[in-house]
Amino acid sequence: MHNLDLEIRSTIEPHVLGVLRAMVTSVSTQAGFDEEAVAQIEMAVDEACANVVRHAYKHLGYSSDFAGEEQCDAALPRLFNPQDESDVHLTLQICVDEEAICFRIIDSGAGLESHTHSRMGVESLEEYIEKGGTGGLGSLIIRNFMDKVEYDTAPNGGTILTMTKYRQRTTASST
Amino acid sequence: MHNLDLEIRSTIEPHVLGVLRAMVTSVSTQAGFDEEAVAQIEMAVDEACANVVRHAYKHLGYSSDFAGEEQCDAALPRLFNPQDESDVHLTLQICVDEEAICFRIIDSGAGLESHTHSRMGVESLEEYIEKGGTGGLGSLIIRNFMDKVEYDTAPNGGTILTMTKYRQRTTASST
Amino acid sequence: MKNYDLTIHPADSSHSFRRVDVIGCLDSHTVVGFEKSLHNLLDEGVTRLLIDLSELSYISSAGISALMGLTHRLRKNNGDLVLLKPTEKVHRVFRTLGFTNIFKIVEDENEVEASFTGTGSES
Amino acid sequence: MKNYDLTIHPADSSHSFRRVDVIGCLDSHTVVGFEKSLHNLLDEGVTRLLIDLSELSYISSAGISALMGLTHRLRKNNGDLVLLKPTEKVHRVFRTLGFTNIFKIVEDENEVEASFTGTGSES
Ligand SMILES: Nc1ncnc2c1ncn2[C@@H]1O[C@H](COP(=O)(O)OP(=O)(O)O)[C@@H](O)[C@H]1O
Ligand SMILES: Nc1ncnc2c1ncn2[C@@H]1O[C@H](COP(=O)(O)OP(=O)(O)O)[C@@H](O)[C@H]1O
Repeated sequence: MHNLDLEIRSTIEPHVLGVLRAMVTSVSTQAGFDEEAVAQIEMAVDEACANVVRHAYKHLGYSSDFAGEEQCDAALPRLFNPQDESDVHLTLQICVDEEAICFRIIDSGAGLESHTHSRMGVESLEEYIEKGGTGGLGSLIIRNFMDKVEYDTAPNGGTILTMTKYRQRTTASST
Repeated sequence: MHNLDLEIRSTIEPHVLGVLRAMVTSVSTQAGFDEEAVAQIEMAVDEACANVVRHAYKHLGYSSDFAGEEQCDAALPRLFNPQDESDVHLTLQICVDEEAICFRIIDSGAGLESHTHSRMGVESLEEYIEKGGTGGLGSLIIRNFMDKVEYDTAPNGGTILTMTKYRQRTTASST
Repeated sequence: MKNYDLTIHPADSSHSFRRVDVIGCLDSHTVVGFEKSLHNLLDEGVTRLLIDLSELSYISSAGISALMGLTHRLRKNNGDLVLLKPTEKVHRVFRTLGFTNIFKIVEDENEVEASFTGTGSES
Repeated sequence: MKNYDLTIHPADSSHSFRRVDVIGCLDSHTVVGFEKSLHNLLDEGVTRLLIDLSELSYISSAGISALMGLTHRLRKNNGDLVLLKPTEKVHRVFRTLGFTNIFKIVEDENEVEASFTGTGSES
């Protein structure tokens, strides 16, 4: 595949994670990445999108973590409802070119706490286990499976996560 | 699945059709449509998107019909290139609610010729065969497989195709 | 998960038809290469063509129109096109749209030879 | 193409462990129901748990953390968690991240009984 740019904007809904995975898998495969790389890309992007669904809008009460599905949905803003111009959504941008595939995951949520900004999640499997094996694995997966990872704060205070996987380079490998 | 709204904007690239099908199949399945309905939705949306790729920007020279892939791509504008703010792309909106799944396919292309506007493609398989079996089948498929289909002209002159499939109603069935 | 692939089997004197397998998706993009390859084959003089659809996971109107074009051209030359074992998904599309009355579809490989009724004969 | 399904097999006196099959995707969404169901099972007194992963097509960090939580809780009660035949895709994730050193993974159903080494015994 030659160049392809895609942008997906979606409401915050837990089911969207499966939909985005289907899309990301299809783009990466058509971009020519092999099965193992595609699985790594799928997982890294899923972790990033899950973080938006779970963490970014917690302060507004939208989180699959502490709301039953029904309660949660009742209050969800719609993307295409002109009466509802709130900015609660997830944007995923995908760029494919000759060298790499690049993903940008954007939310307009609460943003990262300043200490997580410089050092997201856990640094290693050992740290993950030491801390009881409960959190921070998502960031570790993102850093392990992608070649370049960058967190930024959006002008509106939300989070922008940019991650790139190059065509040639290999990251964490199972062999 | 409860309510979900998605919007996908993409550059005009033939490979995007497969990516959009993967996404549409995943959304429709998660929305609870059965296998046959999902296949019909996949096909109807694919036909609409293929029409954008093939017809909408023909006047600008972007068409998988008459350009070799390389020539075609060389000139393609990028979605995320700030230097390239031309409006050559495809937008697919997806809305899921309790009653239906609704798709809106939007381009900013040349628009439909006025005579096709009122009567797209062929009316029946018989007409398709009479005309030599070459064109118009896409519109027939869209009308057969979706419950409600509407073509509009966008303010910028492009085409807006809105199509809906209801959860209960059955359209063309194979039995 | 290959998106599209076409295998053209070499001519085989044990049967009267030429066989190709099409794998993956036949959409308005991949159909371009598909049509080119198959019309080249017809240019070589093939009049009886068998297309194995058992691994075709998707077909769009462009793919159906390509099969229509091949059917027309082959029948004009007293040959024919036979489609072998389409997947349930593709078969259902043919059925729903009425193409089962137009295309010759065979489920059993042993019935392929008998299903070619035209007079054209080649390997 | 079901997205997620969990089958909890009834207790069976012919072996010392309880078996569940998880099908589809274990992501940060579906993991919520998965954790609830399995911790309920542990509340009932199950200390040896076999999870069949042969039809698990995807696992995210949330799914892995859920398996970690079950492992901790079971081992604390002298029981254990055994994972049966993960798909190559899921197995590769475990391997790449180092979880093959933590989870007990068994490829052969006949070796499941022997792989439970704790003292807890129940059906
Ligand atoms: N988009 C986001 N918006 C706000 N906070 C975030 C976002 N992404 C990650 N975080 C924060 O970073 C932390 C680490 O994330 P992660 O490594 O995925 O582990 P986990 O989600 O299991 O806590 C989260 O707990 C959350 O506080
Ligand atoms: N988005 C669009 N922009 C411009 N023209 C379009 C668009 N969609 C469809 N058309 C026109 O409508 C005609 C009928 O389309 P269709 O039924 O899909 O058949 P086909 O694409 O095989 O011609 C096309 O030939 C084209 O001229």
